[in-house]
Amino acid sequence: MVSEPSMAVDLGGIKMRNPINTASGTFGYGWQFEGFFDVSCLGAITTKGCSAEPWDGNPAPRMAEVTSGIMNSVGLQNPGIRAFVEQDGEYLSGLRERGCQVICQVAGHSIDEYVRAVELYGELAPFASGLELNISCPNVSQGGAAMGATPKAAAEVMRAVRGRTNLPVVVKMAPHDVPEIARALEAEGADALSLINTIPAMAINVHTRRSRLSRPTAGLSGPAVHPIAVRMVWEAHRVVSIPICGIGGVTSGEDAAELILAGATSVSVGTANLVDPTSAPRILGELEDWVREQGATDVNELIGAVEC
Amino acid sequence: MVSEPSMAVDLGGIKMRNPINTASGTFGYGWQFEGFFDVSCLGAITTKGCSAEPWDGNPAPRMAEVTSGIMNSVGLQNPGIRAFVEQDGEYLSGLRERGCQVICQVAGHSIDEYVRAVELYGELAPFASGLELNISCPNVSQGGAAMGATPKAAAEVMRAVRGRTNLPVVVKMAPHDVPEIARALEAEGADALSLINTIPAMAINVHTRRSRLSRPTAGLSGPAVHPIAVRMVWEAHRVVSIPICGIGGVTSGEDAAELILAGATSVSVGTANLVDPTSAPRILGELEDWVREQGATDVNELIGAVEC
Amino acid sequence: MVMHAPGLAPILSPGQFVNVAVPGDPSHITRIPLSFAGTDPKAQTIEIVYAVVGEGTARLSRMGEGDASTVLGPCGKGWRLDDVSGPALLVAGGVGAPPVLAAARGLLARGIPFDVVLGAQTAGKLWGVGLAKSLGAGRVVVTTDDGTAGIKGFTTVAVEQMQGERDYADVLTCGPQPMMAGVARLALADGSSCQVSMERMMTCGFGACNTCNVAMAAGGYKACCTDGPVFDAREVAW
Amino acid sequence: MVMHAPGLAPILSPGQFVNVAVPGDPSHITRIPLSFAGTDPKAQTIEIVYAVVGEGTARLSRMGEGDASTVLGPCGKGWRLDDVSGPALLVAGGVGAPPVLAAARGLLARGIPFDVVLGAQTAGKLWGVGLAKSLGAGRVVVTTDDGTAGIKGFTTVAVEQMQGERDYADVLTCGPQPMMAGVARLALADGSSCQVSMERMMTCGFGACNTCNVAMAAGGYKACCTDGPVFDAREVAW
Ligand SMILES: Cc1cc2nc3c(=O)[nH]c(=O)nc-3n(C[C@H](O)[C@H](O)[C@H](O)COP(=O)(O)OP(=O)(O)OC[C@H]3O[C@@H](n4cnc5c(N)ncnc54)[C@H](O)[C@@H]3O)c2cc1C
Ligand SMILES: Cc1cc2nc3c(=O)[nH]c(=O)nc-3n(C[C@H](O)[C@H](O)[C@H](O)COP(=O)(O)OP(=O)(O)OC[C@H]3O[C@@H](n4cnc5c(N)ncnc54)[C@H](O)[C@@H]3O)c2cc1C
Ligand SMILES: Cc1cc2nc3c(=O)[nH]c(=O)nc-3n(C[C@H](O)[C@H](O)[C@H](O)COP(=O)(O)O)c2cc1C
Ligand SMILES: Cc1cc2nc3c(=O)[nH]c(=O)nc-3n(C[C@H](O)[C@H](O)[C@H](O)COP(=O)(O)O)c2cc1C
Ligand code: FES
Ligand code: FES
Repeated sequence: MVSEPSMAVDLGGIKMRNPINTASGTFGYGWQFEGFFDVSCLGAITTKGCSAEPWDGNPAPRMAEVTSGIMNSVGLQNPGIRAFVEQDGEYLSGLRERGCQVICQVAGHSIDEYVRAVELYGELAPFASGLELNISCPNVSQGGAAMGATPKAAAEVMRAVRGRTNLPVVVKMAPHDVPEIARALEAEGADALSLINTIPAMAINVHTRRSRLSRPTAGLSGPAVHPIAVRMVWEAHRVVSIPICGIGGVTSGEDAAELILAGATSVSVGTANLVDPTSAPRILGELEDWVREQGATDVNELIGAVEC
Repeated sequence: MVSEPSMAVDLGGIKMRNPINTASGTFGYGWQFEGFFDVSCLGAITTKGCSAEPWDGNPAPRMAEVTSGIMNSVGLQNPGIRAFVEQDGEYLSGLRERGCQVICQVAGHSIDEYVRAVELYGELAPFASGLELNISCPNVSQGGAAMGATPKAAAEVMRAVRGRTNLPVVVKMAPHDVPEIARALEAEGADALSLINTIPAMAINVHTRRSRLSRPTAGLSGPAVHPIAVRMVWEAHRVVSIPICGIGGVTSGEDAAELILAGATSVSVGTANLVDPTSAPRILGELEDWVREQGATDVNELIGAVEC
Repeated sequence: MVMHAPGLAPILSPGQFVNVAVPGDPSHITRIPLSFAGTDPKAQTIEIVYAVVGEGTARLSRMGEGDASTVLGPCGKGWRLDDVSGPALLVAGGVGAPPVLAAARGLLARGIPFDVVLGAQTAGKLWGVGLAKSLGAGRVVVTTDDGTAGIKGFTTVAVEQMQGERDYADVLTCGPQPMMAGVARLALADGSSCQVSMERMMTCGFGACNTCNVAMAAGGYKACCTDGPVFDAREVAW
Repeated sequence: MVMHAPGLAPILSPGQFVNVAVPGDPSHITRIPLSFAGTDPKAQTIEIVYAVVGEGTARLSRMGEGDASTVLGPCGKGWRLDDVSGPALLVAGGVGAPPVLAAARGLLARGIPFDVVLGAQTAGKLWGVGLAKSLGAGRVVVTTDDGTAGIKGFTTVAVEQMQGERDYADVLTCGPQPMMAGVARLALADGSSCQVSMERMMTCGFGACNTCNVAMAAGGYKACCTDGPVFDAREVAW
């Protein structure tokens, strides 16, 4: 008999008991899933993006279904960090004690807002194992481009927050110009990268000639984006040495395994949580089976292990 | 009774009897489909990319199926323009006489090769109604980036070929930085744009830990990319005034209608041809039904008619 | 459609909904939120009435006896029937009928008198007239947009007439948003309380994704799936 | 599996294939290329033997009597049986058996003598032994990788033995590429002609996409679906 493989990974200082994380915005603040499974079995959860002040988000409709995916334009609706901590802090502290890491996502419209949010988390959220800087939400800005759309802009945000927290900072990247932006973020001291965020897309109701969402474009996620996500994780892994959290269309252990082989240290389950709330623990189990099947004693042996 | 709507469109000087075109590389050289339907019912066909000299393309396997799409790394295998014209010229001349426009795709590795190819077409291919400059194939270059990956590089290719032909030149764009590259191409005299080419993606066999194709990455096409294509056509349409040929995951008349509403003058059917060779005429029929349903007397009224 | 859902049937309350995965096409990944008209706790079944409007409901309609799937529920907060003093006016448009008749069942159990308005585009799409009567509605008034049954016109026409004839303490409504907006306006103008059951595009159905937002009169949004689908009409920004 | 395909059955020739759409999962868009073991022109049916290796063939295995789909064919160029003078050695590995036995049928019709080698991983995966005999094979030799039936080892072991016992003018083979490479080497060394039926990932099956390339010894590629699937072993870059 082979002994159980070790599944623990280190995402830039966030020590996860296993590689399975949840994608921000698809897992609420965690407790929504406790009725479905014991959330603490996961390596980490990433909470919905919060900003210093509350945000309303976008009008309805915020979701449209497309082939093998969905599009969303939630627009980072959130109650603000203060209210978030009041409502969910106790649950999240407990979750952390149960051994699951808690990554809190930081949202902002401007460098100043990011800095304030990072500081607020530092002040109010002792349960946070790390912060995820969302510089890539396609649904918030006026012009359509996210704060971190260029290497220069991404670097600026990272530089501004780097001095303000001792927590590990993961940066959530947009699905474009991955190598350039990844390098810029590493240079500014990012502890880890997470990618991909949703891909800007458009769905038109051809009868009414209007967007099927309240905004012209919205973010595509789900199985349709998976092969693109695998490519982007691979691109990032080739140019940086900080760890990567792979995200995009993961619905099975094999999908997670692909991201790990492409270079991901951890893998977040996103849209799949919404469709089947027990997806994350199922995927974790399938991933363990695969690690065993590969004859590895430690999942870390498989990170970036694709042969090209 | 309403009279039949007019379906004729003008793609930068290529006068099509209807908006349905075929995507290069997914329709062979046309005659492969004659056994399935009367190809001349289409507005145009775009032939497989050819270069001045023959190219071998990439080793097998060149195709992998992924969720709601396929990935390919054909790598522009082609017999060279001279052999192409010898083999297929007669058929294509006949097709043009039957009222279907013939767009010949130009492939190249360098500006010089593009220029030579454009000149060879001019010399040898009187049946060509226009040329499509493929500056976006993800499967040919060494480094991974296509010839037209930046606005500057794209503009250079366009500038170099512009003086060498009087035929309408359509430029096939990669699925990134669309507004910037579209503007640059228009400025250099492109007659039309076609987008999108396949999206670079990666699929790994998690048992063997190898790419499922002969190269690490390959191009994603099919229904999975459709909402991304609609967004990109819309982005291009907002910044240029030359016509656009919309391409990406079209499998129904509604898919084609979405691209037209987003700003496409014509629509190419791609992967769908390979899965069901009668797709293109079916889509044409469904598109006509939609134009009628919309109460339009001319399909041109609907181009870019999405209300945002 | 009758669905066997052991465990779920006894705990569903009127106005709640279930989120149903319809098998057969993995390229459609989302579930379909559906209300129910009634439950049979003994047989452990749920009765669902739905309209085929797109691909998912079309697939649902092709499911046959014995076909299995998964369902999430109970979802949402149902009608606040304990706040209803009666007499109540229940107004349904289209596929709003099932949750409205589920409310009727609850009022019947509580001994609260009620009338029902059932609207549809056309006679063939009407559902629940007999059921409404059998649940003890004082009056059942029908409207159709095309006049093929009952009053020709929208449900609001019937509501205005009936308000002239009886004093309703409470109005409960479910249907297309413009209809509910009209009914709510009439109800509030008449001094009735008004509960509305809202419909939104939903992804999860259990409060995890923020895609089912309902704009509030006081500003901001609430989640249709967990704060609703039933809201006080005064809360909602129409 | 027996497929009713009016019009197609009478015109299929041995070694050609059909490209089958398997319904039930629109998130898988490609067809499955499948050879056939035999056709019944009267009943207008095609007999297909396949292995479940992935999602598509699994779905195929769940299709029942009366389920319908679409099929493209005839695809490709089959065995060049008119070039076979005999005696011929037919060598099949795994699901290479159906096209090889289709060739046997053709040789029987032409009165050309032949022997057959059928290889499989294990006894349970063997198919066609009885059929090969009934089609008039002089000898039918079986090999399995695990020795559960016939000779333990690859088909090449059997081929070498048989070459020592009989002079084969022609060798026809279909199976995994490494096996065919080995068989082709032995055949050509022995002075036989050798036809190989190649397998490739295919998208269209009718020459439109260039995804099914087979590398040629002379450089460049040919299309497996239209230039093949049967090639002269000397043409192929192994
Ligand atoms: C709480 C709740 C309860 C519901 N109860 C019932 C019920 O009892 N019976 C019933 O027939 N329907 C009910 N619906 C509506 C039902 O969920 C949709 O009709 C269904 O999801 C459509 O799926 P589809 O795949 O067939 O259509 P699609 O192809 O997804 O869409 C077809 C059309 O319907 C619209 N649509 C789809 N889903 C929704 C939605 N959730 N809200 C608003 N518009 C939508 C789309 O915008 C599109 O125009 C309910 C919805 C909610 C939110
Ligand atoms: C001309 C031709 C004739 C064939 N005849 C038969 C036959 O008579 N009986 C039979 O069982 N099979 C036959 N095959 C193989 C059959 O097409 C594949 O097994 C099938 O497509 C696998 O589909 P899937 O969705 O089940 O597997 P997938 O999930 O797509 O793949 C499972 C595994 O099989 C491999 N694979 C899939 N398709 C092919 C292919 N076309 N070539 C090589 N490897 C592939 C994949 O790389 C993967 O490792 C033939 C193939 C060709 C090209
Ligand atoms: C409804 C919804 C809301 C989301 N909200 C956020 C968010 O607040 N912050 C963020 O960085 N990403 C957000 N995302 C993107 C996901 O975190 C993830 O990057 C993306 O969906 C791709 O993964 P998937 O295909 O597994 O869903 C959201 C996605 C969805 C579907
Ligand atoms: C097998 C295959 C071969 C292709 N070859 C070419 C090509 O030679 N030149 C080109 O510009 N695009 C090529 N493409 C891309 C298509 O023309 C098209 O841009 C893309 O597939 C998106 O459209 P679709 O989703 O409808 O297939 C190819 C696509 C496929 C699937
Ligand atoms: S549908 Fe997910 S929060 Fe309501
Ligand atoms: S499968 Fe398309 S050319 Fe062979």
